[in-house]
Amino acid sequence: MDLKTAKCVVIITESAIKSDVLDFITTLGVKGYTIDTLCGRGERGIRDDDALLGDYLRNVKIEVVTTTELAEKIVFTVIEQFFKNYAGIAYMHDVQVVREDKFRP
Amino acid sequence: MDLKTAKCVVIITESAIKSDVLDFITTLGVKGYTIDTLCGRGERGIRDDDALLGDYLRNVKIEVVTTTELAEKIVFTVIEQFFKNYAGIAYMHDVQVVREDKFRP
Amino acid sequence: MDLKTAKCVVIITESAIKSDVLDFITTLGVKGYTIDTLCGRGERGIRDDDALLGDYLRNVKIEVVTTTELAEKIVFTVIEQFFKNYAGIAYMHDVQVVREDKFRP
Amino acid sequence: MTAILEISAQNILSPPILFFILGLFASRMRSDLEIPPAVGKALSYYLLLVIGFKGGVELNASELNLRLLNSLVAALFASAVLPLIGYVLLRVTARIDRVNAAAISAHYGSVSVVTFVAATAFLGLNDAPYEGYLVAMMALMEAPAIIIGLVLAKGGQGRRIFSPSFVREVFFGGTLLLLIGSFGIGWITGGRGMEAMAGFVKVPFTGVLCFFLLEMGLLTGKKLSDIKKAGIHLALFGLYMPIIGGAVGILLGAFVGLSQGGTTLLAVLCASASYIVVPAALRHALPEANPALSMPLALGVTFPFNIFIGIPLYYYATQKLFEFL
Amino acid sequence: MTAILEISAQNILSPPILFFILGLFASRMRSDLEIPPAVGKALSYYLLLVIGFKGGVELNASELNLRLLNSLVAALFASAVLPLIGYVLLRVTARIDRVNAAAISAHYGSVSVVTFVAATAFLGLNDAPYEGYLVAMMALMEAPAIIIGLVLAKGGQGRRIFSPSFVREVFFGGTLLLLIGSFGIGWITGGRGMEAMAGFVKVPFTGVLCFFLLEMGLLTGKKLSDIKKAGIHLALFGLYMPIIGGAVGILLGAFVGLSQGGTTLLAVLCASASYIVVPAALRHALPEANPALSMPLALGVTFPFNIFIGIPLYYYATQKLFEFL
Amino acid sequence: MTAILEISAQNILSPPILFFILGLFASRMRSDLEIPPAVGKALSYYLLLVIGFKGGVELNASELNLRLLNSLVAALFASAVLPLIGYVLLRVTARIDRVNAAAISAHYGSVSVVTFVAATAFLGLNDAPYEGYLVAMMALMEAPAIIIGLVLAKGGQGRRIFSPSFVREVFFGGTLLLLIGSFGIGWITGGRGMEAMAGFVKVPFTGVLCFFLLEMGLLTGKKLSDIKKAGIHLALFGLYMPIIGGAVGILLGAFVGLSQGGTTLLAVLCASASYIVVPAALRHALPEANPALSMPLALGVTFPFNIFIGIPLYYYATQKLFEFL
Ligand SMILES: Nc1ncnc2c1ncn2[C@@H]1O[C@H](COP(=O)(O)O)[C@@H](O)[C@H]1O
Ligand SMILES: Nc1ncnc2c1ncn2[C@@H]1O[C@H](COP(=O)(O)O)[C@@H](O)[C@H]1O
Ligand SMILES: Nc1ncnc2c1ncn2[C@@H]1O[C@H](COP(=O)(O)O)[C@@H](O)[C@H]1O
Ligand code: NA
Ligand code: NA
Ligand code: NA
Repeated sequence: MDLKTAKCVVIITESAIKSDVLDFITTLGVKGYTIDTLCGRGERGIRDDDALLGDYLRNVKIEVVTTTELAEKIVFTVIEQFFKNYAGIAYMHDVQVVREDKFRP
Repeated sequence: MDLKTAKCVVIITESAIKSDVLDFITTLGVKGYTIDTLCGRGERGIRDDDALLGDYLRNVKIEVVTTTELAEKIVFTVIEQFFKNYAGIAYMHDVQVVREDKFRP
Repeated sequence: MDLKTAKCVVIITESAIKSDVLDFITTLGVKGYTIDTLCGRGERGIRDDDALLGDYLRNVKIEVVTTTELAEKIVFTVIEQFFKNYAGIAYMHDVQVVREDKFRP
Repeated sequence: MTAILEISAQNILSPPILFFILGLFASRMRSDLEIPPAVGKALSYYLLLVIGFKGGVELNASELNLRLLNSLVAALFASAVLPLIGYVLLRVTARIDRVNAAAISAHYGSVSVVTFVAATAFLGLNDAPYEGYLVAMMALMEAPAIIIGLVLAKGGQGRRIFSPSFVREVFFGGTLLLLIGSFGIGWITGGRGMEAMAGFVKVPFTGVLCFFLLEMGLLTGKKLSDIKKAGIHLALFGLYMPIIGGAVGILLGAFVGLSQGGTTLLAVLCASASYIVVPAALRHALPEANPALSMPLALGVTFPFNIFIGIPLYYYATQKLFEFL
Repeated sequence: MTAILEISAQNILSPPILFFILGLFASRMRSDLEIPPAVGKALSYYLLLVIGFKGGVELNASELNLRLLNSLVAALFASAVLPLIGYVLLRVTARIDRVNAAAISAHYGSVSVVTFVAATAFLGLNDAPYEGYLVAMMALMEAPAIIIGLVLAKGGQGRRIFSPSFVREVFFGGTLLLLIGSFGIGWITGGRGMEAMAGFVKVPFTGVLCFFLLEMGLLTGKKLSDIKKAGIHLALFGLYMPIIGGAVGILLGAFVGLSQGGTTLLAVLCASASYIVVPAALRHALPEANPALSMPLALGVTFPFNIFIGIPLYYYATQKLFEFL
Repeated sequence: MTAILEISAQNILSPPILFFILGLFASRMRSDLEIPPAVGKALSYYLLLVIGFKGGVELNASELNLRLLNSLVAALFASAVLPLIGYVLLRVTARIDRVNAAAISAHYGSVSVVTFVAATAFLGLNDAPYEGYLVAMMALMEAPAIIIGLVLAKGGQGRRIFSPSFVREVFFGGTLLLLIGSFGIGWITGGRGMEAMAGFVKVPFTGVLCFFLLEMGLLTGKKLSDIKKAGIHLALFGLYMPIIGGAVGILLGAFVGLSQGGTTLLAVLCASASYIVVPAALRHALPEANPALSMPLALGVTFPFNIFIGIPLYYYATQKLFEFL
């Protein structure tokens, strides 16, 4: 067993478009992801509203470990596709994995 | 569009000082952050208490994507300012972003 | 004060084995970790079940900041030990820390 | 004049409204009082279930007639017309751009369930009965408002409005489904159903409402702070639009022959603004609209206005009109 | 024949079952209706507390005799035998591998508390009393099923079954402990305890059950989609296995001399399948088993079958048998 | 002597205490029984609302007089004096450092609401009435304790104590605000308010208290394990300090002329230690103090001591004193 380099993509955006984003990255070839609901602050204000008003008012954080190629594609297209009208950021960083095949699209 | 290097700062500390830390990094120039509540263990014991006793007994994780310069300043000053009397860690790592301007202080 | 390089290990796996994994990494020498409950999707399907059916149906994410040596050991042995019968991934990446001693096993 | 002051005083000095004030106060003092979101959501489901079920049981006990049909049409009509009025007012008085004026006015064509529930509690205090099918009318006052709002925003050009996810959100949203479903279950099971359910839907009702209004006070207090950003013209709209809506509701209620209590409730429905269903639907269907304008208005201005002033006012006005007729 | 249709219709038209249908419908329409998990869990604890406490109070009022002992043994027996029957059927008809056949059959030796509660509500509608210690019997029907399932899966070879964490999970699991504990508290405090607790355990009971069955409908609807992956043979097993279990239960109940209501409940216990306790225990004790097979079966097929058809069917069959005896 | 044993037995065999024991047992067995935190918090808000509201309604029915004023002063006095006694004892017997001795003793000047509620349930069992304004006295017993604790810790030197966030936390904390607010609302709305709210504040009360004490048992069980780290001297302090507090409370109660029930409750207030409000406030105002010392003491030792032994003991002692007077 050996350590291989892969990329971890992080997308933080409005819960309102959670399923849209997941559907979108799935069509790009993503097979695995980890997702969480949290709060934040950015250009579009504080996103930390009471759940009574709706879960869509908070953020989701989606993490995808994958190849560099697919990672770049995700970052670029998600920003283009979603972040004109919706709050959100997307970035990526290097990680080291063992079972490289698991993270191929 | 091109990928630029930035830093992601991670602060994990007691929920009790959540707003103090947020106020503090805001005065340093931070405009955006992402925040979550979670549990952990460290030198000051296990922080995983029942919410009935108060949310302040768990940890918050604050993530800030920003320039290297501001990132270093945050890590150093937060440790100095808060972690003598409160449980907490702070670290940073490289990330690649597209809209570099969004993460300038 | 100076920035030193360390590793951050990330383990994402079934909540069902949360305490087993924590016990296991503790015997490897881990003294501090941060842990959260979240959802995800991978080879073993979508893990996002209603908590009514049991918390064990969701994922935990365990993060450990430590030395490169211990980090590698954690990644290799956790995969070997747990991920034949349980859903899960493990990876690691570089981080910069200040109080290096805090993260030594 | 003393009559309306008395009615108002009696309204304000009831436990639910006092708990709302407590919540408002706590929020303004930046207290850490906070109902856990999961519990808040469950309480709102409780209110929907109860109000729907009760309405259905009452409908079961009464006969279906033409008045019912007329009332339902009146509800649809109100929900479609009010956004048009609101849109024009917003464009003219507050000089809001097309998309945001359309979005805001859609909120006012729709309804606030909690305001409705508070109004039924108020009618209970005054021993004023109302028709069970008011609940069905409430259920109809969502879709027209949203659709008119979207048409106003997108005009002739534009993508098709009825995407599958839009239909799902507007017609099968949790709030609406629970309300209509409970209404149907009340209708089907009638008096026997109520017997089995009374210990849940009647016994703790007022207390749960107090708890919930405490939470609403906390929320309203937070949103109050965001009003300043929205500007004075918008804040004023949040005050006079419910009065216009209330007047429309009273006239419609009298026209279709609702009882005094029923007319008051229709006025409340017309006067209240949605802060849960409509903003959620528009976030998808009209992402260009700025939610930071509409939410503080509907929740921070119009909701407390109706709770403190609107409900007794519409009741009093209805009383006067019915005396006159 | 008309008798059973009448019983069924009366069952389906009761508020709890109608709310279950509402939940199913909402889920199939992909509505965003969703009871917060924390609240769902609290409601299930409420049901456990109530059902345990009531059973204990009733036991307090009745005398302990040999029939009680026989009944408890019958429960243990059923819980151990049913997995054996299920295992053989799964191996033969559905050609499932050893480990998964053992895992699935363990679910069917155990019970579903909610099905039991729904059955007690059904008996209430039909004024059919039952023995308080049925709750104690339910509590005994978990461990044998899991242990037999593990023995079937691991055969002669294999690690020791009784690890400390396994024992803790099976004998001190939250569900079981709350049920038994409340039963004990009811037993100790008796009529005086019930007086103090009636406003909590009786007054809102039916309503809370409705709320909870709404949630169960939402869950069931989601699991229904996963059935296809499991295949037709497995789905059929989910339909005929409860009938076999029900028959076993009725015979055992009559044999040990339970009342008509008690016999119906024992049939329901035998016919129902666990979807909370057993899958959680097996995830640890038998990680090789695939939870994606058993969960949709127990929750998506057998649970609704019992709610809609099984409960009235077992009641009717018991009635016929008792007429005959 | 048999009298106090009888009182104790009756206390322990009541449903609320039995559920507390069940929770303790589950926790020691490392069961996965766990009330969702959101629900636990909502239940504690329910208790605050109910206890405040009831107190207010009762005050509304009684006349305001000098005894009320004296009682309020006595509460303030007790809350300020008890930390002084505790501080000296901790420094002398347990040799705790200045800061931590001050922090711990502040917990004992303040109160545990749940202990108070359990005591009112105990008084209910014994048909012993008490003054409604005991709730107001409880509300006053927080600030003095915290302030004295801070003064003891920081002495002459030191930063100013009354920062805005400190004031907000101590005077507008959620717990206190909900208690006082509900008290006020009960006072204002009186008997009419109680009529509307009885189905919420009275009907399910005992049951909800049981549920909540189950949760408290789970929490207490966890904290028990942390006692060892704190050491034997500290654990002993957690046992004798409530007795000292109880004695102070009984003398004060008799002195200001409270009823027997009221005197018992004042003793309970003095004897109980805060494990929610004070630790939260001190985490900000006195971060140098180690919360791992005070929390296990207040929750793991003093709380169960009062529940099992303290409450019947203070009741019995009060009875004896009143017979004597
Ligand atoms: N500089 C940042 N660092 C970390 N998270 C950010 C940052 N900027 C924005 N976010 C997150 O992204 C969400 C949307 O950002 P925005 O579109 O800028 O409003 C915010 O609510 C935050 O959760
Ligand atoms: N080595 C570590 N890796 C990951 N998280 C840690 C580590 N050490 C501490 N933490 C987190 O930081 C919090 C405070 O740490 P401490 O001040 O060491 O008690 C802990 O509760 C953990 O959530
Ligand atoms: N490529 C991936 N990127 C991020 N998270 C993943 C990925 N693959 C799997 N996971 C996470 O790991 C869990 C278990 O994965 P698996 O064993 O593949 O089912 C999933 O539920 C996800 O939370
Ligand atoms: Na309206
Ligand atoms: Na069974
Ligand atoms: Na005290």
